[in-house]
Amino acid sequence: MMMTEHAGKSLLLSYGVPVPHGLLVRNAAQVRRWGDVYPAAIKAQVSSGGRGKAGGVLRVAHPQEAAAAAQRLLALEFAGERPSTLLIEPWIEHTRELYLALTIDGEAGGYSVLYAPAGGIEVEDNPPIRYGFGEPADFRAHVLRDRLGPVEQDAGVRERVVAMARRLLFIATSVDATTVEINPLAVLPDGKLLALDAKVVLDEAAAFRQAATAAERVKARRREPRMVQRALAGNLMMVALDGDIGLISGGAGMTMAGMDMLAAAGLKPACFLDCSSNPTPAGYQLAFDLLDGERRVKAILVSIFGGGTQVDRVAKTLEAIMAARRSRKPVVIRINGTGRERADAILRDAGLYNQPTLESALEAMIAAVPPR
Amino acid sequence: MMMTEHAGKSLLLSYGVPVPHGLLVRNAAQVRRWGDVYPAAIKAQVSSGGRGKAGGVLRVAHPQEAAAAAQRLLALEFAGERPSTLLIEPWIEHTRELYLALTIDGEAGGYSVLYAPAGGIEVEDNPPIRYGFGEPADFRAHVLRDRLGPVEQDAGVRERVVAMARRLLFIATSVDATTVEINPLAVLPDGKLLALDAKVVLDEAAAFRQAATAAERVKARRREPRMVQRALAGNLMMVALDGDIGLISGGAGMTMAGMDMLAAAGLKPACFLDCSSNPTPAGYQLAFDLLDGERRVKAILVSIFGGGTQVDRVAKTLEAIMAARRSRKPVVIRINGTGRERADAILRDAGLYNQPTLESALEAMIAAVPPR
Amino acid sequence: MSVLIDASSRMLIYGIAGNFGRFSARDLVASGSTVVAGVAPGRGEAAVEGIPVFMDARTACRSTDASAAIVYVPAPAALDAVLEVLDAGCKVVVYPGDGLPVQDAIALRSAARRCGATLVGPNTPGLISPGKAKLGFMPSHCFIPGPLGVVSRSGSLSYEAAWRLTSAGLGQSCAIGIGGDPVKGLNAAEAIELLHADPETQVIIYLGEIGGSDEYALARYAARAGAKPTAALIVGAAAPAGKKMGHAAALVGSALDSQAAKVEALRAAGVHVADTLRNLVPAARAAL
Amino acid sequence: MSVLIDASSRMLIYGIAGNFGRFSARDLVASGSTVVAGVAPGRGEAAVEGIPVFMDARTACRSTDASAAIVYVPAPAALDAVLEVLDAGCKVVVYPGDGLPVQDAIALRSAARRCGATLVGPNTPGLISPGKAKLGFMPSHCFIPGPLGVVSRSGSLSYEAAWRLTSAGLGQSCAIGIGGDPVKGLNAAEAIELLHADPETQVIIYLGEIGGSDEYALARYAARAGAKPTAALIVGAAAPAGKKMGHAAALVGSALDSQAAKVEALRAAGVHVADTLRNLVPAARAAL
Repeated sequence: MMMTEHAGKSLLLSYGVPVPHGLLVRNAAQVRRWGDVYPAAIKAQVSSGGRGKAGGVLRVAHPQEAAAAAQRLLALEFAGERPSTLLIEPWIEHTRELYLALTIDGEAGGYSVLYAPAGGIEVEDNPPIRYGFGEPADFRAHVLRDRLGPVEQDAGVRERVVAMARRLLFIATSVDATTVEINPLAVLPDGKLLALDAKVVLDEAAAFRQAATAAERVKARRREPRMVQRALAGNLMMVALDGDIGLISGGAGMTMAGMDMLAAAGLKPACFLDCSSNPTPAGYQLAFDLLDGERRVKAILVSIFGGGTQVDRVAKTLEAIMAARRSRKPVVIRINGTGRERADAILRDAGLYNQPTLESALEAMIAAVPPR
Repeated sequence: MMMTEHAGKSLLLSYGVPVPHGLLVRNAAQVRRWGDVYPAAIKAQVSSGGRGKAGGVLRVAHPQEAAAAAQRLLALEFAGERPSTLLIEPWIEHTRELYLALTIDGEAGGYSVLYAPAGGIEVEDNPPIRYGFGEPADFRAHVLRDRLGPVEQDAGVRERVVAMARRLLFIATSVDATTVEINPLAVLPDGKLLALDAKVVLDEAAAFRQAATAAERVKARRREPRMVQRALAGNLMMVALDGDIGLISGGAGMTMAGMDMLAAAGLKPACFLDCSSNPTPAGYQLAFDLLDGERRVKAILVSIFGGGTQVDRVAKTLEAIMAARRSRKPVVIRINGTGRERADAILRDAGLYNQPTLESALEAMIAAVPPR
Repeated sequence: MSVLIDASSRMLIYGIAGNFGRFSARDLVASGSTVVAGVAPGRGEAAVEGIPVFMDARTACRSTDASAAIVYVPAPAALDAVLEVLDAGCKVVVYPGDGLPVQDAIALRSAARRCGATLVGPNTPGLISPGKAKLGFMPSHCFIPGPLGVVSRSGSLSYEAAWRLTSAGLGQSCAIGIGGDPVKGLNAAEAIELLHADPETQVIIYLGEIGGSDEYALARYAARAGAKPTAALIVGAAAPAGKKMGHAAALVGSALDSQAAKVEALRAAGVHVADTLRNLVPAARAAL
Repeated sequence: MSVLIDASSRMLIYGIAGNFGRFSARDLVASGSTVVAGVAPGRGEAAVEGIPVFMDARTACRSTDASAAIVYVPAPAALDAVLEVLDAGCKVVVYPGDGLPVQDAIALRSAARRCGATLVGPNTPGLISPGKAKLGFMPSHCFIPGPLGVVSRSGSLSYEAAWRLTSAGLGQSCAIGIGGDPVKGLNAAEAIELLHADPETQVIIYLGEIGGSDEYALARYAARAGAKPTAALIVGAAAPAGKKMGHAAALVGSALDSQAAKVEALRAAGVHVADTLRNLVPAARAAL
């Protein structure tokens, strides 16, 4: 869950990392409060990457230009998100732009430092060097310094980057962040470092001990489509897609496999909907309600292979849901796993058919809703 | 550096520890904003302990009583500090009061958990049990559970306390706190825990990476006497005392030893003033300025035994200060340590006398300012 | 010993008194695993499903010689519970829970290594050596003994895959759910090495997905001299970029995260790759 | 070997290129210590005061066989610098700086133990074995060889105390500044054990103060069978309660923190206690 630049910078600052002194505004009129420090940078505040390339950062030379820029930025969309705030900052003189990040690295089994001597958008051409050290106690400034040696000639910059990396690690563990990236990290004329941008990704799983993360999660959910908001509120994992086949599944891998099978059969999934985090009658009922209520969904495929989720219970739940259901959208069921034989019997007795394989389920679906 | 209860509770809450929903007010009139949840607790917000015993917490049954209590509390002093805010909270029904703290423990070489099954003020009669585990990675919930066994019979409470202790450790490392104490920690009728009070002590040394600590330090300094504020601003360690002999010293132990020697000789130190953190001409000049400017100071004893502080440099500084000084308060000098022979010569040439021992310096002081 | 567990493994269920713990106890006993102890701190029960229940893992292990554990506690309690079973001497520990903060996963991975133990998880159904032992909750009927060593990032997908393989007569030496989180107690590279060293495993079947870099560990393995034959299924072709697909690590952030890139890298390394479930059995047969 | 260092100790100064590092290099060389290397990351100097300077501790130790280090870096850099000299193989490390976050002190204490090394500090002038070696910046002229082992929480106070003892003809086997912080690399109990084990130490002199519990470690030692004779000076009688006296740990928070309580406990344990500097030499004589 990515924080906006301004939230990320505030966080960095609260741990002693220098950032420019900026002002957050909500509309073009508020730009006047910025006073008269020009040239200035005016930047769209959004929760996804790639903003710079998408024209989300503008340099303005005077108040009129700033107001116009603000109006322009507030009208843009970035990965589907309209910015609700803008950050204005002095345009800072600097001698170099570096790239520095602290992130999670599966191969290192923990944390990694990424560094590139040429930051900004140039970092895409010259990938950063990586120092994966695993657990925080295993971070070694001197090892990072050695790694920096071949790519960073300026010993003074090296020392400051090493100290900054240590700080980013402290921040990541304190706030449960999975990424703390500064790009660009400016070298000022006096040699000091200043974070010109900040990309902080919070670990949603830590919301139970990080109220700030819980609050960010609430904000992030509000940005989702209404259907997804309702799914998440009911503890179902949902990602909205633009197809017309509602997929009710369990487990991330099985849900993706179902999506892929639909796509390969020429059908288009309307969603990624993983009910394994709430495999209860209420959870499945919500799943049906959402898909039955969504106009573009033409049919529903229930595809569940349960281990801990006992599918005889799922069958009973489906029996009850189907009995009370008013929607006429076709439903194809294919469940397997723990309790499968009892599940077959339950569905059979309820007049429902449990497809033996995903392939047969897809055939039934194609029969019900032929692909265009 | 102790946070006020309200600041401490806000911190706990931001890490997911439940606290009562309270309101901070600055005067009796603002009590009205509390609405109508009575009975309520109204509590003086101060940065030192012992508030409860000093009558800083009152139970109020209705708005009039609350306003009167607010007026009374705002007029009180707690360890010399007048509260500038009060915290109003609902008076919470609970079945038990526990004591739980995470603190630094020199003997354990790290952190310690303290627990007592009877919290509140009763904890003073039945000292808490201690689980000292050292570094955070060595915290073991199961060891703490074992330690709790003999004193806490309720297994459900035990499990919740163990989980809470883990959380307090997380908080302590994330914010660089040296103590996170909850007393009382209430057990609610449903078995859940609620922090009815919070004493969080921040590690001042971590201000470089904790902006909140740096801000608290600024606030704490503002509560100091003007002379101490100036000393701290000049990077001198000072504690104001009520005597009349200004003591300019270096090193905590040597400064305390000088205070003790003064006291044993019937003289009263006006301060603890340790210049070792800024043993520069500017530092010593500030020390003289402060003591020369403080009316109750009648004479100054310079007592320095330098190791890293080269005393020949100190001697040169004293020469310059004494030459320019206008105050007529007697000054007795006794410096020793690295560069002592050159220091002797410098002082001699400047017409100043370097006392050979602290004892002879005290005799000279008694001659100049006889004890009453 | 098969991989990590076998018929001689003495197992402990931490959190046996909860609903899922009870279900799992029944299921494990029914699967033939030797469950010798349960742990339920703060509960008063003496036994669950005939399995003796202890107040802490150390007493449980001392009393029963348990040396493998599965831990059913919610994520906020996982760090402490897994440290407890590690301290008690368990050398194979499964933590199936999802929603574990990455920071805690990192701490547990390191703690397990310091103890000379193997942590499987988080976010995994556990592992099974068909016909010998199971330490997890995958549906046993999907698995039969055989020559395929299975590594999977996803629980449910591994059941479906195993059921297809089993239905086709292709049995498994072992199936390890390494889990869908970015930091794993046992990662893909390590799981593959275990299967490589296992004499009963002739072919390695890898079930992967978008995001993360575990699949590249398989590619590196497959390309090296002396590697066992490999087959793989990589799901997530239909997933849009920039969206997390359930698993914490299943997100296409960069080009290397995509299903297409992974399939290409694996094929280049000589892995028999299925792009959907439909092709899994043929790919496995090709590798055999 | 005397205590921790002796004439054969090969020393490294980390942070040698700063003002204090240069001063200390001169002072250590003048005191007769064998300083074989300096470290100054990010600096270009080849030598300081004739001592070869390296870019990192590992190279310095490999090139010079240094095994004892004193580290002059500000507190925010201390954690990394001390870890570096520990990793480089130094077995005695002094960190004199003050203002180190307690959390970092805890990490360093643990790291040193894992490396089988001894960390002295933070907030200490170091240690000296008069006539043999010094790893610190206490004024050498205050110390002469002799039978007293000195442990001190305060630097300046230890100079004054040593100067008095030396002036009275009472030499020292060793003087260890354990520092004034609550968490120490080497705490009072551990320093006392080192002196107890040192054949050249006949009497242990302890210089303590208000706050913390180190003094009670001395009381426990003095009360045990076979303890060497002990004398102590405890300062802070004139300090008010509730105020931090310079040192992070020098604060009277509870009754046990006070000078009076400590003096009483020490006397009860048989320690010869001086309540001011004036009585130090007589107390030391009484213990001899």
